[in-house]
Order: sequence, then C-alpha cells, then structure tokens
Amino acid sequence: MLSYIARRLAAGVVLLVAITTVAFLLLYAGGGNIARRIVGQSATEEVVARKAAELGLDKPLWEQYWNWLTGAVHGDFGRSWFSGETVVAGLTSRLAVTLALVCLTTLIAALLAVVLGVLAATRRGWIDKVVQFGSVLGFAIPGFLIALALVVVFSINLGWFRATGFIRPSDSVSGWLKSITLPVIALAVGSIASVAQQVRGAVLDALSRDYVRTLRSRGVPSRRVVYKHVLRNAGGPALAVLGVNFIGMLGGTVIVERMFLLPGLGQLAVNATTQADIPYVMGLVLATAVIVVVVNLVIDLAQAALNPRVRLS
Amino acid sequence: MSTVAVPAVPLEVLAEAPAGKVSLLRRLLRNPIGVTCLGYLVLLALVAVFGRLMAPQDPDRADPGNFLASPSAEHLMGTDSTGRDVLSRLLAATQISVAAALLATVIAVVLGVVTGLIAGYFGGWFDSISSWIAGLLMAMPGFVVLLAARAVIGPTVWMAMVVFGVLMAPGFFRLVYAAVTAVRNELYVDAARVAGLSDARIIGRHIMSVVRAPIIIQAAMAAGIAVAIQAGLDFLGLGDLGVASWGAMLNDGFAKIYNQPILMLWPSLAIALTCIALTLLANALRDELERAGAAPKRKKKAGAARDDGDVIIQAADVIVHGADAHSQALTGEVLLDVHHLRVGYDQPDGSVTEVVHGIDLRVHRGSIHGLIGESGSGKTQTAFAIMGLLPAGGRVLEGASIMFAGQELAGGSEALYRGILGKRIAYIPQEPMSNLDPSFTVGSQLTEPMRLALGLKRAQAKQRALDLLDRVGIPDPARTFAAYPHEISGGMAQRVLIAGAVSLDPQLLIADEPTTALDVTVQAEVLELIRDLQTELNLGVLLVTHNFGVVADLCDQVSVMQRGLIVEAGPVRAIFHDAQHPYTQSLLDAILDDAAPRGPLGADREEVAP
Amino acid sequence: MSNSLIDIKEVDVTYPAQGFGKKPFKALTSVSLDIRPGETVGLVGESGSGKTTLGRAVLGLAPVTAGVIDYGGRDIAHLGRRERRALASDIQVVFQDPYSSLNPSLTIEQILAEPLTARGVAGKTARTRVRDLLGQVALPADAAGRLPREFSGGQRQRIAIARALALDPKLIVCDEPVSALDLSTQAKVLDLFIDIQRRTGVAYLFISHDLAVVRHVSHRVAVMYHGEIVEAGDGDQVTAHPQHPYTQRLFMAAPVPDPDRQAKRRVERQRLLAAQAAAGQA
Amino acid sequence: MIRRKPLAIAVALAATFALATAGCSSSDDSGDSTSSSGTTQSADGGTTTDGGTTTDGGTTTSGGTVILGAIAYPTSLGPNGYEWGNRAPFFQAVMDTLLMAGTDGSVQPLLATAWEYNDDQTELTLTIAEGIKFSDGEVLDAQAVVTSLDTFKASTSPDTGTYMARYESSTAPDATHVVIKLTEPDPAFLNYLTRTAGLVASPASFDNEDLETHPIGSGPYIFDPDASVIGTSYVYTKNPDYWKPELQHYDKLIINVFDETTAAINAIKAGEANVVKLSGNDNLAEVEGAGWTINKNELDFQGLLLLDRGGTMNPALGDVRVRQALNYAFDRDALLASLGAGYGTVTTQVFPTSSVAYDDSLDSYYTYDPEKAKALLAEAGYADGLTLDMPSSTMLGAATFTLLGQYLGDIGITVNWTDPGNNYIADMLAPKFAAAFMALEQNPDWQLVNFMIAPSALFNPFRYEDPQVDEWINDMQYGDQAAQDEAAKNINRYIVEQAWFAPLYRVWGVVASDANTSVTMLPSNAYPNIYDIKPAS
Repeated sequence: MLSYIARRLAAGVVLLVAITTVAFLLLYAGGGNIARRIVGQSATEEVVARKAAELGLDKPLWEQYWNWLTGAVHGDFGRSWFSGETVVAGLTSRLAVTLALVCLTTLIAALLAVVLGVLAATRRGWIDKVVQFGSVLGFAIPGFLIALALVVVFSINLGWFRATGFIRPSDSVSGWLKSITLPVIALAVGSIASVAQQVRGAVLDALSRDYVRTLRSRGVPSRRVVYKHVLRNAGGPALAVLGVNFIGMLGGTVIVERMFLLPGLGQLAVNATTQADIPYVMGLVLATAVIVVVVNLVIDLAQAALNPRVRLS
Repeated sequence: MSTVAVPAVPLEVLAEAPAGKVSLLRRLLRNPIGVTCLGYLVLLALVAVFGRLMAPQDPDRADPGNFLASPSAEHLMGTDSTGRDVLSRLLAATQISVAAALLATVIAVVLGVVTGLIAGYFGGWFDSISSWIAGLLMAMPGFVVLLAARAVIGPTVWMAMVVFGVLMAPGFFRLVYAAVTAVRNELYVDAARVAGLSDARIIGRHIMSVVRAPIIIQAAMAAGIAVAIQAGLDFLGLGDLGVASWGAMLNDGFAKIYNQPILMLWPSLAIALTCIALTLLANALRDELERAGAAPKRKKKAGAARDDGDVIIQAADVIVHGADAHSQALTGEVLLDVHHLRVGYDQPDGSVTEVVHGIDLRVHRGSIHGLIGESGSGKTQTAFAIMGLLPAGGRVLEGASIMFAGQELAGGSEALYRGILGKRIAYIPQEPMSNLDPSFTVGSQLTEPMRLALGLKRAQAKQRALDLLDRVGIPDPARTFAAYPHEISGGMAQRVLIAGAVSLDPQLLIADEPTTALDVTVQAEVLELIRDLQTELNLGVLLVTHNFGVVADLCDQVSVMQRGLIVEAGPVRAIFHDAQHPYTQSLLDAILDDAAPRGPLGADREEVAP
Repeated sequence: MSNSLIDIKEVDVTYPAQGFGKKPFKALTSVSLDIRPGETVGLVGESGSGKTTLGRAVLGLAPVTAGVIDYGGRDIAHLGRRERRALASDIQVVFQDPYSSLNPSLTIEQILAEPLTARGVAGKTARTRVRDLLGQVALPADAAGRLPREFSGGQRQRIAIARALALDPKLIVCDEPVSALDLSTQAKVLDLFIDIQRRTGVAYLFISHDLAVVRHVSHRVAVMYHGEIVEAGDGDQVTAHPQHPYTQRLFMAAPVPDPDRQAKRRVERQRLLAAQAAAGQA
Repeated sequence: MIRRKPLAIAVALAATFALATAGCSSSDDSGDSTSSSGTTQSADGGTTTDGGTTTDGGTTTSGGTVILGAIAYPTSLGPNGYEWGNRAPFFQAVMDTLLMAGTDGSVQPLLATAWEYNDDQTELTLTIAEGIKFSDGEVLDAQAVVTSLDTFKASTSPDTGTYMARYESSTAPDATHVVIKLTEPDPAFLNYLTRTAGLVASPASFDNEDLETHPIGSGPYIFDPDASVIGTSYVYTKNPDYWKPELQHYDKLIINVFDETTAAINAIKAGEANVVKLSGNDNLAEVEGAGWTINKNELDFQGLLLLDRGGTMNPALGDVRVRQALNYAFDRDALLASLGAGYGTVTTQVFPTSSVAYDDSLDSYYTYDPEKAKALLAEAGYADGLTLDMPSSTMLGAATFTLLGQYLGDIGITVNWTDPGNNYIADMLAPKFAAAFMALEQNPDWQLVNFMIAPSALFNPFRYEDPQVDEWINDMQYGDQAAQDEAAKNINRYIVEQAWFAPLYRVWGVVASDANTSVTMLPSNAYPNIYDIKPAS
C-alpha cells in the first residue's frame, strides 16, 4: 500500500517535470515581447530593454529554464512579472478560493447526485426523466448564463447573496457563505445532473446483479440493499466521474470567477497566460498538475477501499 | 469466468456489443428523441453548408446607423452592435462553429482511435508510451494549455480547435483502449485469428465494429463540448472575433447584455440546442445499444427462440402420475401450494408478455420437488414468482394463488414477504460468484441477514456463521468468513450460499440450478450437502434444474415444464420409467449417459441414434 | 506414430507473470497426445485442468514454452503470425460459447465468408460456398443475411461449425461445443459433428467436461487433471472402466439419470472415496 | 415581465428562459427605476459588517468605508510598477506626491509647498513641508525625496522613460529643500511631479523584501497586504497620523478590480461599491437607472495613427491626399454612436479640450465625404484603390475593426488585418504596420508632443520628421509661455491639415458614483484623485 503510494508519487514527479518543461517551452514560444507588455504602451524602448534585463529575459532559454528549475526545487518560484507578488503567496490565496469553490461544488454535487441518481434508478418515472433531462440541460447551458441569471435574481433583485467579491471564512463565515453560494450553485448545476446520470447508470447496473436478488431472498429490505450494497458497488464509477469533474473544474471555474469577481485560480490562469507571466504560469501549471496527481491517487485509493477486487499495483 | 473489475458504464455498452450500423440507424430513426436530434443536426449541417447563401443580407456588412436594432421585418432577429443583420450572421456563423467543432472532434477521434487501437491490440512499448502520453495530456490543465497555445499560434479558431482536439484525444484513446483490450480476448477474435485473418483485417472488421458505436457516442459528446469550449473562449474574449462564429456573436451580445439582451438569445439558442441535440443523440444511441444488447441476453436466460420450430403449446391437460410406494412414504404437510400461476412482463406499449401460463405445483415438507425443463421453459420465473423477486416489470398475474403454509403470497408486497423471505423461504442461486456481493466479505454477507432477521448480536451472528460454514464443509471457516468473494473458489462460494440459505432456519428451500455452474466432482459433493441438510432440517425443497441426473439423485416429485406450462408431473420413478408426454419422452431420449460409447476409430459400426 | 495427423509431444504452456513479483502460471506440463486423420479424440477434465489450454496451444493461441506440436512433419508450436495464418485451412476451431464466438455486428454470410475472402476467394464463389456450408449444418439458406442475435444457441453453434468447415480443415478443435446448449439441442449438434466427420473425414480434438458427451463422440479419450494427462485410451475403456483414481472419481461423480441406479452409484462413490482416502491417493 | 418572474423561471433553469429573464429584468429596469430602491436598500442595508474585502455600504458622511472599482491594477506596488492613469488610486492612497493635480488643471502644492525654476529652466528647487513622517516612522525630508526620485529614475516603471527622460540628478542641500537638475528644459516636469514621478516612499522600504506588495508612504491610508488579494482587491486603512487630515475622508478604502464589465454593472446594481470606473459606456443608462451619478472627462481620442507619413513602408501614406482621404472616409457620428454608445465628441484633432492649442473648429475639419475621399485617392493616383496592412486585436473589440474596414473598403482601400495577439503595441512600435487603430491619452501639450508627434516620440515609430514641426517643438521647449502656446496651436492646426492622424472621436471616461459619494473629476487623469472622492453631504 505505502509502496504503491510512493510509486505513484514518483511517477507523478516525472509527470510534473515533463509538464513543466512542455509548458515552459510553449510559453516562451508564444511569449512575444513580454517586457514590452509588462511596461505598457507608453514606456520607452530603453525601459523595455531594462525590464528584459531585470527579468533575465535576455538570457538563453535553457539558462532561464535551469534557473526556474533550481529555484523551484528549493521552493522559490519567483515573483509575478505583472503584479510583483510572490508566486507562492499568490497561488496560495487563489487556491484557497478555487479549492473552496471546487470542493464545495463537488461535495454538493456528490450528495445531491447520489440521492437523485438513486431515486432515478429505483423509482424511475418522473424523477428519472427530470434527472435525464436536467443532465442534458446542465451540460448544454453555458455557465455564464446560469451565473448571470442567479445574480440578477438572487443578488440584484432579492439581495440575498453577494453579486461580486469574496469574503474569507476567517473574516466572516456568514459573509463567506454569502459570497460563495451563488458561484457554487452556478458551478454545481452543470455537474449535479451529469454525476446523477452516472450514479443512475451505475445503480441500475448494480441493481441488475444477481447478488441483489440473493440478498433480498435472505430478508434484507430492498432499501438497505440499495443504500448499502448497490451504492457501494456503484460508488466506483461515480467516484471516477467526480474525479474527472473535479479536475475539469480547476480551470473551468474561470467564467464563474469572472462573473462573481472571485480571486481564484481560473481568473489568475487567464490573466497570467495571456500576459505570459511565466513565473506565475509555471507555478500554476505545477500546482494544478500536483492537484491532478493527488486527486487521481486519492480516487484510486478510494476505489480500492470501496472495491476489494481493485488491486493496487 | 470473472467479469471482474471492469470499470463500469461505457464498457457496459460495448460488452453488449452493438448490432450492425444500418439497423442501429434504423432503430434510432424509430426513437422519437433520436430522430428529432438527427433532424436538427441535419438541418444544422445544411445551414453550415449553405448558410451564407441563405443569408438574406451580407452577414459582414455593418450599418453603424442602425446598430442594436430590435427584431423587425427587415431584420428578423435585429442587428448587432455594428448594425449587422443578426439572422444573416447566425446563418454564416453556423458554418464556422460547426466546422470548428468538427475539426476538434475529428482530430480527437483520429488521434485517439488510431493510437488506442494499436496500443490496445498489440500492447508492448507503444502501449506503454501512448498510455503515458495520454496520462500526461489528461494531467495537463487543459484550459491553461489552450491559452498558452493561443499565445503561441495566435487567436485563430482553427488552431485552438486543433489543440483542443489533441486534448480530447486521450478520452478516445482510453475508450478504445479499454474496448480493444476487452474485445481482444473475445472468442470471435480468436476465431478470426484461427480463420487466418491478418491483424489489420481483424482490427478493421472485428474490433472496429465493436468500438464504433461507443466512439460515435463519445464523438457526439465531444462535438458538444467543442462547441461549448469554443463559445467559452470567445466569451472570455480569447477567441477569434474576426470571424463570424456563435462564440463571437455571444461575446458581442454579452457586451451589450444590458442594452439589447435579445442579442445573446440567438447564439445561446444555437449553442444550447446543438449541445442538447448532440447529448440527447448520444443518449439515444446509448439507449438503443443497451436495448439491442439486452435482447439477446434475455434470450439467453429466458430462451425465447428455440431450435425446434414454432410449436404452439396449448394449455393442454397435464399428465399427472399417481403416487407410488416411494412417494407415499413421504407424507409431510403441504408447505407450498401454487395454483394457476401466471407470470407476465409489462411491455412499454402497455401489453403484457406472459412467460408462465398457469401452472399448479405442490411442495411437501420433507420432500424435494424437481422442476425440470429446458432454458426458457419458465422454471426460473416460477421460482422468482414464488419468492416475489421477479425482475423489474415482471409480476404475478391475476387469478394465481401461491399458498405458503396457509398464507397467500400471490402479488404480495415487499412488506408481506418481509417475515417470509430468508426466515421461512430460502433461496440457493445458480451462479455462485455473481450472487455474492463482491464488495463485502463473506462473513458480513452471512451475518447481515441473521442480525436483521434474528436480532443476533455481532458475536453471536459470527459464531453462528462460523458453525454454518463448518457445517457446509468449508475446511477453514474463519478464513473463509474473512475472505472476499473473489478470494474463494466457485465450489466454496456455492457452499457459502447454501450456508446463507439455511442460516435462518427456513422451511422451504428454493434451489435454482444449484450445481449447474460447478464441476462434476464438486457437484456431487454439493448435491450430497443439499440432501443431508434437507433431511436434517426436514426441509421442503423446490429444485429447479435441467439435469436429469440431478433430478434422479435428489428428487421425490418431478414436474416437467415446457414453454411456461407443466406438461407432466408425478413421482420421480414414474417420470423416468413411464413418461407419457412426448416432450418428456424426447428429453429422456436425448440423454447420452446410457448411449453406447463410440468405440475406436475404424471399428466402423453404426452409431446409436439418440 | 507415423500415421498421426498431429502429434503433441511433451508440451509445456506457461503464461507470463501478470505484473511484478508474481509467478508465471504453468498451465500445461509435459502433455503428449496424438490425433489420427478422421479421428475424434475426447479430452475430459474439470475447470482449470488445462484442457482448453491444450486446445489453444494447438490453435497457436497459447504460448508453448517447451515441447513440439508436430503437424505434417513440422513443428507448428512456434510459428510466426504469417505462417500461422497459412495453417488456417488445416486447423479450425469451434468454441464453447455460441454467444461470444460470433461477432454480433456481422451477418452470417459475412462471418462465414470471412475465412474464404481472407484466402482470396472471390465474392461470388464465397457466396456459393456459404450457401453450401449452411446446407451442411442444416440451416436455411436465408440465414445468410441475418445477424447472430436472431438465432438460438444451437443454431449459432451450427454457424460456428459451418465457419470451421469453410476451409475444409483436417482438424477441428472443439472446445466444449455443446455444454452451453439444452439437452435436446446438444444431442442434435453432437450428431451433426459425427455426421460431418463421416462425410469429410475431419479429425476432432473434442474438449468437454462431460464424460457422457465425450464418450458419445470420441474414438479415444484422454483425461486431464492439473495440467497433465492422467489417463488416455479407447473411449469405452476410459469412460467405462477408468484406471486412474481421478478418472474413477470423475466417473462416479456424474449422476445417473435413474433414481434407483443413482442411489447405487451414490453408495459406490462413497465407497470409492473412502477407499481412495485410505490409500492416500490424490 | 415583471420582477417576480425571474425567480420562478430561473428556478426552472431553462436556458433560454433564464436568458430572457436576464434580459427582461435589465431592459425593464430603465422603465422600472423603482427597482433601484431595492438596489439602494441592499446598499445601505449593509447588514454585512464583515471585515475583509467586503463592503458595508459606506453610507456615513465621514469615516466608514469607501469601495472603489478599478479596471486595471499595477504590475507592482513598488517603483517598478509605478503607473498613473487608471492605476493612480492604488499609489495615491499610500503615498503622497510632491505636487498635486488640481481639478481645474492647475498644479497645487502637496509635499512640496513651493517650487521655483532657475532662468534657463534646468534647475527646479522644491520646498518640502516639515514634520511629516512615513507610516513606518521614518522622517520624510529632502533626502527621502531625493532617494525616491533616484529610485524611480532607475526603475523599470513604464513612466520612467518619459517622465525622467530629462532628469539628471537631484540634491538635498538641507532638510527642506530639494534641487532637481534637468538636462534640458521640460515644460511638463511639474505635471510629472503630480504623478508617478512625484511619489515619495519611505527610503527604508526600498530595501524591503516585500516592496513589490507592501508600499510604505506618508499617504492618507496604509496598505493592508494581509486583507488584500493582489490583482483583485486592495485594502487600505486610515493613516491615524496623517499630516493633512482634510484630505482623508474615510476610515477604510477598498479598491476592487473589475475584469468584466458585467461584473462591474452587477456590483453597481447590487450596491457593492461606491465609486466605479467604467471600462466602456455601453451601460450608462443602466448605471443611472440604479441611482448613480455619471462623472466624466474626455481624455482619450480614438482613431487611426497614420504612422508611415514618410511612405517608407507604404508609399501611398506618404501622400498627404491619401491621408486626407482616410480622414474623409469615416462617418464619425455613426462610429461614435455605434462603438462609443454615443458618449463622446467626434473630432479630427489630437489635442485635448483642456489645451490652449485646442480649436473646436478642428473637431470637424474633415467631414464624412466618401466621394471626396475617392476623388483625393484618384488624384493621388490610387483610383483603383490600394491595400493597407493594419493590426487588429480582440482586446479592442471586434466591432471596431469591422466598421473601420468597411468604411475604408467603401472608398476603395482594402485592409489586410493581422492579429498580432499579445504583440499589438510591440508590433506597432517595431514598426510593422504603416497605420494602426489606437486609443491614445491626450496629455498636456508638451507631453502630448513628446508622446506622439516629436521625431523621438514613442508613437512616431517611423521617426518621421518635418522641419516646420521641429521648429515649433523647439519653441515649445525653450520659449516663454506665449511662445509655447503659439507653437502648440500651430502644431495642432498643421498636423490636422497634413492629416498625420485620422482621429475619430474623444470618448467619455466615466467614473460612476453612488448617491452617498461625490466625485470630482480631473481633466488630465482617468481616475480622480482619491482626495476628491468624498461622502456626499
């Protein structure tokens, strides 16, 4: 078990090096005149040159990469070229927002999806149709439309929640809830239904298994069979979908972050990448890749825990 | 043997491999949702091809004097922020958006499918490398890659879609890879190999035909995602606003959302409808595939089609043999009295398909009643009906009576059966492996009903379970108790199931082909066990089987079933020695055990006709 | 033997280890068997005995790690893909499961024509041959245009047999070809096998777990146990008067379809088990 | 169609309906201005008195919190990131400038209470106010000013190249006097001292590791790095020891960055800000409908920069008739209405209304006259049209390029648009294009000339020179006030006639303020002085 985790993490490190290298090369290839963009339209050429020298942009590419790599190994990811803050501090504060957003959304999506999916699979009928239809709609409606509708109704007209801005939970829990509720709903709408659809399929599949009948033949009530046996067996596929959704949301929160003015990772990603804020993008790529590796590992471990047949090797 | 650890849904689809393309399309056309979506997509394709020609006005011609106009006779959908006719633009934009989505999808499909086929079929180093690259691509934050790529190659919608196609390719790779590794070992692929087909031909013919449908489904989803991503990029202002596309229109509309909100409606509708159509189409395809896949499966179990023509069986008189000396010796009370049992399945069109057409059956305490018949004769349906455990859609039809120890069970609810299942009627299934929940230990599955039904404490239940495991002849009860189902053999698993069946001291045991899945030597031991338990606990047993040897070994009474009817019933010796019904006779004739051996090659004597 | 069609000599099959730190799995140990032209050799054994592996080794689908499979004077155990393909017209197969051995998305004609067109037989000739094959297995000619799922298990097995016959092979490996079928269907299919053998002189390696079935079709019978052949000989000899303790147990375990004889058999079996246990035989 | 409906429908979550409701509730709001009462309610309801990056209404007449909305944020809060314009409040809150821009366009004292040039205008002596301390306790004296000036000169701030171009050195003869030496006269230098050049930070802070994210000055507010999120939300608290408390109006100042116009409008409607700079004027009606006040100035002109006046890259542009034809090609009123939502003034000159050189007859020197344009082109030998390579950018909005291309197409000029992505400006200045669309700031005269007209000007990448103009530029630099004014007027008229540019219109720069806040705009900066943002009395 431990050696499995160690091996997975080692493979993850190789992956990280590969990803960062690719990202670095891509960024430089597309960076254009970064120094000019940092100092803006009104700066003189001399200032541009000075900026380039300050950032080491005049050095050969391999040297820049080496410098980044040695810094990164020592935990120094440099400072943003466009905002001056250290990449570590900046990412930490953004990650706190985005992870809160994504984790809450995943949690809510998981809970609701399980309930809806199980109901849809066991009751069929209208609730099944609602889940099916909802998953299609949730998939098809652009996220910003949902976000906009939520803002117009709940924040501008009803004033229940905040339309913009993020309040840290350390400052005020109720404020935090007010600032994060609408974004979470906007994000969750898309995934609840699709995960519920997956749960439904997995539950239907598990329900058709022979052991369900055998358990019932021993007098185990069908509700208990569903919630204990079927759900556990359906849990694997559902977890996999949740994992994919989680990873997808890491970058996909950008639209919601923009609409609600949340200082999250997605917004940072768009700004940093379009500006070619290389230290930031590298940090960002690294951070997301680490999260992806960890989430995948956690999902695999959870699946192994749920399903004894999955062998970790 | 093991269908173990197959990762769920998509494989489920391909395991029930699809029928031909033609018939799938035809079936899709009969599906109202499918045909609606297809219709929309065909329309979309037409607009994509001819949109510019259909446009009432020049889609690029701006009119700064008449911008943000509301819909009017001249501009049916109004004008945009530079006064261009929105309808014309929408028609023209369709071309770009559809082409862009197609580009991404085609790239993803080609890349993913080709590599997936090669990696899955041949394995080896290509497998390792491509799997690693797929993992790498999947771990890349896709959005960041898209943005970075945009920075490198500029904001053209085509390059963005190429990159996005590459990013989506691992999805197809994994799908195809999983499908191919699953199909690679299918018997028909072996057969093709033995038939002398080249690898290219096997891939093209046999593997592709299986992965084709899942690919189409995934491609429909992928196209939808590509449409959405393209719109998302444009929405963020990261797209190519120079060309007319839905995303560019959306961007324009969003900027003017407070001035002319209707501007957003048209591209949103186009995007949403297209995504919905693609998703629903994928769903409809999947549904059709599942339906197609389910059909033969049902046949396999219920066996609707037969070799021997279409003989229609009338509810003729049942040939009932009188009691003989042996059966008279068994005079236990009547435990189960089934009268005129009919089982039917509700069909989507409201009709009912009847699979058991009114049978009578009696099981006495302390005796074993064999229900024998070929597949599809309705014997298993009868057993399920008695236990109230018919699959979804199935029910006991009006007029039937299932009296169990004086209680009417026919059509009973789950509540009615609550005190009966397990405690008074127990069940031994056919397939030992699939009847144990793979996720729980043997012990927990044994003790759960005991604790629920008998209210035993954990320790008591465990002790009882260990005793039972010992009783059914499991050498190391403690180890088996702690094991997961996949860790024990089929014979052991069947013993565990028998232990579970008798764990609540039932009066009636319903055993559905309890030894069919077992090896002969194991079968003999399990039959021995059932007989011993039956005598020991004075059980009434309803034994469902197709094997006359098993009947001869265990049964006191026999009912012969054919096509949902009992055609002949009586004491076991009467059936074997004095069969009256032609069907029973034909079955007995087919038994090979008494046929003479063929003898060595060249002996050249007549074979004994069966 | 000089007149054998195929001569399996001391063959081992070992499957490579699945993953690190696991042992390779040895499925066959020093198995020898020969089949003469036009002969049926029955191979009996329980699950895991290696009988299917032996069939697959003959077909080139299992990794032979030692020994020789002599066919027509050369070893066919270690052929390349291309050479193996050339053997297709000599050695064919009928699998157990009539559901998974036919590609569900191809029509019967496509399935049957496949081995033919793979050898370059023209479409028209192939179609005629398909009709002929369907006739040989007693299926109507209109079956050609239909899909496998429209047929019952017995019919599918007939189709599989027709496919095996398409190239006029010398040997057909029959891997439990009737064990998934109903009793009455089983008898008919077995008779078809025998009938075809009489007409074409094809040899069978007939694999089954069912002693009765094997006895019915086989000229000679071999019994497999734990990857080895423990007993071989003429059909009636092996099936009626088994010598090896395992074969004896196997013989006794199969219930006789007669209540009174089976009651006797039961007693005999108990006696045999007790005797074997006393003698310490495996 | 009324206000309850959105709730019901949005709950149903049907795509098109949700959209339609978003539409109804917004478009109806204009006629439904009572809804703004609901909006205000949520503003001064202010029940969330949460700390952190939030608003709680800021309704009090003095003290309380004010929340500003900005459309850009500095690349750094240290000298390398010093920028004015839209980024001014980020710095102005923490640091005082040496001089202060007055709302009437004048230069006012701040840290420097008096200033004086020597005769040849190359030495400027400033008198620094006494007794001021930085928020870290350091004393603000002449030496601190010198350190700040030198640090800025050496920095990579975008402004340093322009503002400090003629700065040679400075000295502190005593604690209250600073002498600045210029290499040559710079008529705009005092202006620079009201902006980034005049920012004075604690000398000790320049050695701090976190200088880029933690500026320390003597300003009315102190930056709170812990409560702030760089790039999104900047939090400042009142400096309790501020030396000029009459400039301090709030206990807390928060600047939120709105990347998305819609988010800004939503914040305005939900009452989550007090003062918001708008990035565009599409939604002014909406903003007013919410009960907010529109404060405006005209600071930028938008139009084509006809950079290759010498015809080195595209010979056609070397011909004044072609350049004039370009000016006659555009229906400026229609463009302003369509692209600028009608909020602005059409113009054909690049000098701002605040300049002495401004001449309102030059706002309509060229009219929309495609026939004349074609005639001029024909006269220049381009009767069959010509081709022009220009950059385009999604950042500047797609509609602009569509319309420009179309007008030019109408007079026979085919535009080849190239999107250089992130390198729009870099490629323009390289120079890679003969002409380009741009929005440029209309600085005070001397700055403006050095920004886009002089041979060395940044936005004169072809280094085009005209002896006549050079002469006037010389007058501006060395002449007296009257000579300077005269030269500026001449330059303005001359380059309009010579069609160095094809300006289209000046757009309103709008800063919206809620009912509780009053704002006075500056004529020369996009963002008002934070001192001029006050509780409405």
